[in-house]
Amino acid sequence: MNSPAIMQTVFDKTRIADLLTTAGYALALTAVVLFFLFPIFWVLLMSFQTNADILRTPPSLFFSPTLSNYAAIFAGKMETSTGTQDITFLRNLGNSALLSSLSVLLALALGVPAAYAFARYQFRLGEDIAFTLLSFRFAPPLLVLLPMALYFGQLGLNDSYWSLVWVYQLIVLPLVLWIIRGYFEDINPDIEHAYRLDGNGWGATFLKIAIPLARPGIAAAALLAFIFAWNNFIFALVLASAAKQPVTVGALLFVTGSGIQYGYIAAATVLSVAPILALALFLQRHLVEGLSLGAVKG
Amino acid sequence: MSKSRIEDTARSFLAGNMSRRAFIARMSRLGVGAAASAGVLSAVANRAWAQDFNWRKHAGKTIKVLLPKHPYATYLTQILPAFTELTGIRVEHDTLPEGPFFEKKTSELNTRSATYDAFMDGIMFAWGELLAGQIADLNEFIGDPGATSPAYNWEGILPNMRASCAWSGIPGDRLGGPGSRQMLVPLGWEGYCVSYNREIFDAAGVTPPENLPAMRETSAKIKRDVGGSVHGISVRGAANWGTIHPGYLSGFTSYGGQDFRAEDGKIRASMNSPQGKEFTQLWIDMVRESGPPKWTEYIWYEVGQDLGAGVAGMIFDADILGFFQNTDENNPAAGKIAFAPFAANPAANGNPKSNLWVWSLGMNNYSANKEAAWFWIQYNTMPQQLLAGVRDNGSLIDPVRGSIWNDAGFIKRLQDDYPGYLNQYEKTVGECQVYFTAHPLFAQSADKWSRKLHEIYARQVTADEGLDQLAEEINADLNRAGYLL
Amino acid sequence: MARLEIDRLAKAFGAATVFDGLDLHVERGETVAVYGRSGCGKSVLLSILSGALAADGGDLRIDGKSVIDAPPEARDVGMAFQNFALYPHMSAFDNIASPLRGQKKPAREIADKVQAVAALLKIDHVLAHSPQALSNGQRQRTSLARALVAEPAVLLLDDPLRNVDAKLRYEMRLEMPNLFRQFESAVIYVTQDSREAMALADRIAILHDGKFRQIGAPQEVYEFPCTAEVGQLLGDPAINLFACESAARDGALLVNPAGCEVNISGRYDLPAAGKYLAGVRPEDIDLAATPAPAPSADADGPARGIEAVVERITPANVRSLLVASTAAGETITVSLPELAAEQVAPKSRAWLSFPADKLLLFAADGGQLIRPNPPAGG
Amino acid sequence: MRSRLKSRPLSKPPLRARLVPYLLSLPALLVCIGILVPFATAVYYSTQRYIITLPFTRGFIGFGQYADLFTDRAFWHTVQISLLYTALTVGLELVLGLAIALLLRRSTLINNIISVALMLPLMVAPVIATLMWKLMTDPSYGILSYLISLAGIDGFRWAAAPSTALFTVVLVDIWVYTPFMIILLLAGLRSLPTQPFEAAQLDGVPKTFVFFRITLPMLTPYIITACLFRMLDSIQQFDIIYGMTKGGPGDTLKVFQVQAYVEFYIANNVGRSAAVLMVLWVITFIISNYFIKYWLKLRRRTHGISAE
Repeated sequence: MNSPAIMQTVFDKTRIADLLTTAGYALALTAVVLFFLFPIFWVLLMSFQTNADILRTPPSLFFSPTLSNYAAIFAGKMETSTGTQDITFLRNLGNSALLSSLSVLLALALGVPAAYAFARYQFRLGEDIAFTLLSFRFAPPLLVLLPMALYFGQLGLNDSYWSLVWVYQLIVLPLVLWIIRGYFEDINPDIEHAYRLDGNGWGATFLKIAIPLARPGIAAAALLAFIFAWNNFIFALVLASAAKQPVTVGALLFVTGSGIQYGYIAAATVLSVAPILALALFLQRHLVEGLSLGAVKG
Repeated sequence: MSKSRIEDTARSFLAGNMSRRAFIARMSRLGVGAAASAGVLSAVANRAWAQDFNWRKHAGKTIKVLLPKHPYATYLTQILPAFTELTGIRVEHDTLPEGPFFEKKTSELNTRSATYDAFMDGIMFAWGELLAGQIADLNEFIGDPGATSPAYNWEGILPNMRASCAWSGIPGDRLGGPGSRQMLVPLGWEGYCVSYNREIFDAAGVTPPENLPAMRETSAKIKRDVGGSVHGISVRGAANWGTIHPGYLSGFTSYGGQDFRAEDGKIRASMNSPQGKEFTQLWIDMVRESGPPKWTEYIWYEVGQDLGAGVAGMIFDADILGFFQNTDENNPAAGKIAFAPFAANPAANGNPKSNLWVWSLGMNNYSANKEAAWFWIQYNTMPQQLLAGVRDNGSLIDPVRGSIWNDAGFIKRLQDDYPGYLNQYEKTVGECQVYFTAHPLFAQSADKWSRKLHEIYARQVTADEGLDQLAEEINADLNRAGYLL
Repeated sequence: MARLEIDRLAKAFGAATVFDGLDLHVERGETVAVYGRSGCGKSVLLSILSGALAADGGDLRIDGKSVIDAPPEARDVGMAFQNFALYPHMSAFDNIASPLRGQKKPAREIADKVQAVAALLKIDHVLAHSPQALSNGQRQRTSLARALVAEPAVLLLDDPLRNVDAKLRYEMRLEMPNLFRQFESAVIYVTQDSREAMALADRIAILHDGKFRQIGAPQEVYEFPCTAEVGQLLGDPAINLFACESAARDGALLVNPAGCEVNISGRYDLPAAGKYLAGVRPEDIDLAATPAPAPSADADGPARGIEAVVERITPANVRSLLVASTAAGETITVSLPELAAEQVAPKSRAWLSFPADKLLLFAADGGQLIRPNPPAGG
Repeated sequence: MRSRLKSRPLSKPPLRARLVPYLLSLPALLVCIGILVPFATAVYYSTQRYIITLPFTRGFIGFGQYADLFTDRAFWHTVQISLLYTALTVGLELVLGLAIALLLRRSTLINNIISVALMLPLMVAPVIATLMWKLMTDPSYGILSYLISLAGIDGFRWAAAPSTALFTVVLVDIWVYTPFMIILLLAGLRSLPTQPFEAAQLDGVPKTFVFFRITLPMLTPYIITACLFRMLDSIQQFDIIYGMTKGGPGDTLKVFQVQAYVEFYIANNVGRSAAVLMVLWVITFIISNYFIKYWLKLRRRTHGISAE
């Protein structure tokens, strides 16, 4: 049993010192949890408050919760000083879901075969592709986005989901490629070879052996990629037409457009992070891996 | 028999040959009540246009337009069904909050995208768009009988509005001067006045200020005497062009400031004149003392909401802003807002100089449906439509046609519900014009100007130093573009 | 025409040559053990035979047809991997059935054949289990069953007993030859355990330094390694090698490995005063607690022993290993039955003698075996 | 031997078989080309005078754009604020992240629950997180403004004042990204072999010594990887700053990408925008080369591949 460094006391190991250490430890953890979770908690509370409750000074934890903010968003109508406004936020949510799903599907279609090729065959072009994608994952996105915006405009592609989905590959594909490549590399090559000796070509081997064995990795990579696509802002800001904006851009515009309608903003915020937080909790074991592009496992 | 006489009367009224009063009188003689005559009017209106002009030329086409979140855009979207019914042209629209709207419009045009066929626009932006070849010269449509209905009456639009929307493309040239191209068609305009909350003014015991030093004192007094969450004055302050063009530039001009000096198609920044510096320092001091705490994020939405929510004693911004805040019954300040003309410079004689903003309609030069887009622009600015816009739904104010300012119903509504509005309008309209010097780097220089105001506001520089730096930076930009005088 | 013909096969990784010019023919139903130290290229050879690696030169023929360019699935090769390489997402049944499915056999036939081979290997009761649920031995058998079930022309076994426990290894060593006899495959059995190689193979091929150094029946290779090196390779513990000189005395031909005089008259016809390497297998050395009787001139008399100190005794299976050193500093390994070893105390003195009929002589330079005369009266 | 084997093609000669890897990676290659073309375009634009609203002035000016940037006070402000932002965020996040990871090091139920909960901010889109903080720091109604006024600080204007704007966005960055440090370092800490620590504890080695001489050195690969990763993100930060102030107040927070965005969309100056981004690209390229080196090392360790 090795106790953590924080628990080891350099003082005399008296009871009091131990108690103090434990108390300090608990206090520190409480502060950490408070700092990181309070904003989420507070915005969640706000989303159930009327504007009058929100604007009350001093702020209070006690109020009669209302679903009116959510109701307004789902009804698509919001009351403001310049009259009833349409809220397109639901469409933003739909766009996010659609864009993220399509991006992930495309990334899997493009990335899984490539990841397999890079894992199983060592060839120059493969490493070049893998590292180019990786290095552009860290390049300034606007560098690629702005010329792309010009091209898309000229080609008439600037109002399509597919052009956005294509650009999303910039973040989604390296993730998918490198995580799944790791899973393929972890498969004992003898297993695949055995299957080929059984009379199966590389195609069948890829489909029947490599993919099923890498399935947990593929699933984790896909869901992580979904999260990253959903959370992306700058790509859609530059390239998405109004009708195709995801929640990240939509929420920002919503804030600008709805002024002091804090309740609506809070509800919109909650709606745009809730699916992702749920997914993240579900995926927690794989998060470290996803965030480090497959370099560290949790 | 009687039916055709009713329609004749309506047609005659629509053609502008008859006053509204005479029209209503004639209609009641024909046994048609006021409510029913409105229906007759709109039916006849559509039919009249359909008879005089082939509105169905582009039936079946679909155009797409880009609009900001603004009451004038509400006006446009409300009449879309009637437009489609008349012309058979389907119209899709994207409506964005104002900041994103301008960014979107720029990015669409910059990428030569044909996604939007037409859009709402502002004059100062059209300068760059015209030079870049992004917007069409509308003169070719206005002068084409095949494209423009005889009922359109282009000349009926206020001359300074028409002129403001036209430019030769040479930096420093007068708007509407020789060689002008018609960049846009004006839709509704706004001038800048003081809109104030009478209740707060009464509580603080103040009256509408006459000039900037008085405004500063009044504002400070409100903050001091009323207190709480109430501050004295709200004006725009976000880091973009929108901060410069309303109250700030109006006052700046009133003080004798001039943004650029122009000569032979070249310009040089001149906002760092002594007058400009004096005004700027006073203005920023006022905002810092008794303006909104989040001034650096303020665009007109916040300014309007402060007035409507009763947390700002006054605003110095678009006349129509106070108008709409006064109308919305949900606002704490609804019905308490009054209007006053404002000349910033105590030494100024005569009428206030107000900068002019005209919400206008422009056509994408890359559009594949130009004439259909022109039909939409034209329809929206028909005399009949503009009249209906001010009368019926009330989301269109400050219309651009002189005839409408003679409409008794409109005038009465203004007099009854918007104290001081007509007075400020009459005082302001005389010297209401675009006080920016026309040049294609407008957005960039106004953006820098606003950010420089932030620095002055944060006391990083004084107005004196700041405006000198600003002029230097803008001159560097002009030099790069080859426009520096 | 042999089932499997390896013809001048060559492979190098960059500048490092793995082997160059391997030749081996394996007949129908024959088991050849490829034996060599780890790193000698056994695995590379298997990879080339199974199509996982491309050769640099030479040819491979299976039933007369060249398969050197054929992909793995077109070679009719079955393989049992050292790490079993079972498909973790399939049941034992599906694992075994896989080669038959690869040949698109009807389901009925598949079921029958899998049952049959599973029964033969005594794993028919665990066919429904997944590999994770199998014991190590069952996995090994499943892997073997998968390699055998389709009766491939060539069966490759990559040290299949390496990763199983001693008891199972012993069992399988007995079972496998029977098993292979029931199929008609040409079997290549790769191992680095000399006893396994000798127990299982019809022939042993010694792979060393990129060549097959010797190919022959196990006993033949063991008794008459073609070089001292091969003699050292095959056999555990390794053969004792000593430099020696021949001398003629009293009409007898003597050599003196490790100072121990051995009369080799009759077995060898060699000139006197020649320099040789003498080899004697540890199990062939006689050990006595007392000195041997004085040498007689009788050529058939026992060799004279040499005194040595027993340094240490290590039990190894049913035999024990003794390491002894002579006064001259020679170290000698002796293998004794356990019972005999128990009589010897560490650090005690012992007298060692080398029986002449087991002594091997190799040329001093090059280490080529000098073949003894066939035993008289054979 | 094993890894060498693995790296060889399954079979060589038939051309068809040798084409397999190329065939499989063709789609990914297309994506690469789809990235490289706009990248090359950006490089090209950066050598041009290219203002969209002034098409007639467009032309090649070589390094003129860069020369212009490097003599521009505003650009150096951009460089300075970007570097400052990066140093502050990465530095503070490292210290906090390491401290919290140490707190959570022991794998107890409560620690595990907390470490999962701490991931949540990282999963919130940074721009949405910024909106949440905007709500909380609203000078009139924000809870934080209220709390800070209780502490006796009046008129604290958060992102609205140049003096506190950097503090505010750094705070949001810390909220969002410290969990990244925490979970990476925690994974690192928990993967360390236990023997050295047990031995040190038995020998009664002081814990500061253990931390600086055992824990820290063993954790170094994780720390370096995590820091380089964060530096790459931080120096390009856009979402948080754009979401909070659009680079304001004034030019206070005009970091690289915000500056490039403004040049492109406000000034319509494609050439200058591209040049600003190219400078940023050079910086990130250098960092990412180091990053990839360390990242590969960790990756090999994780996947049990010996460094070849």
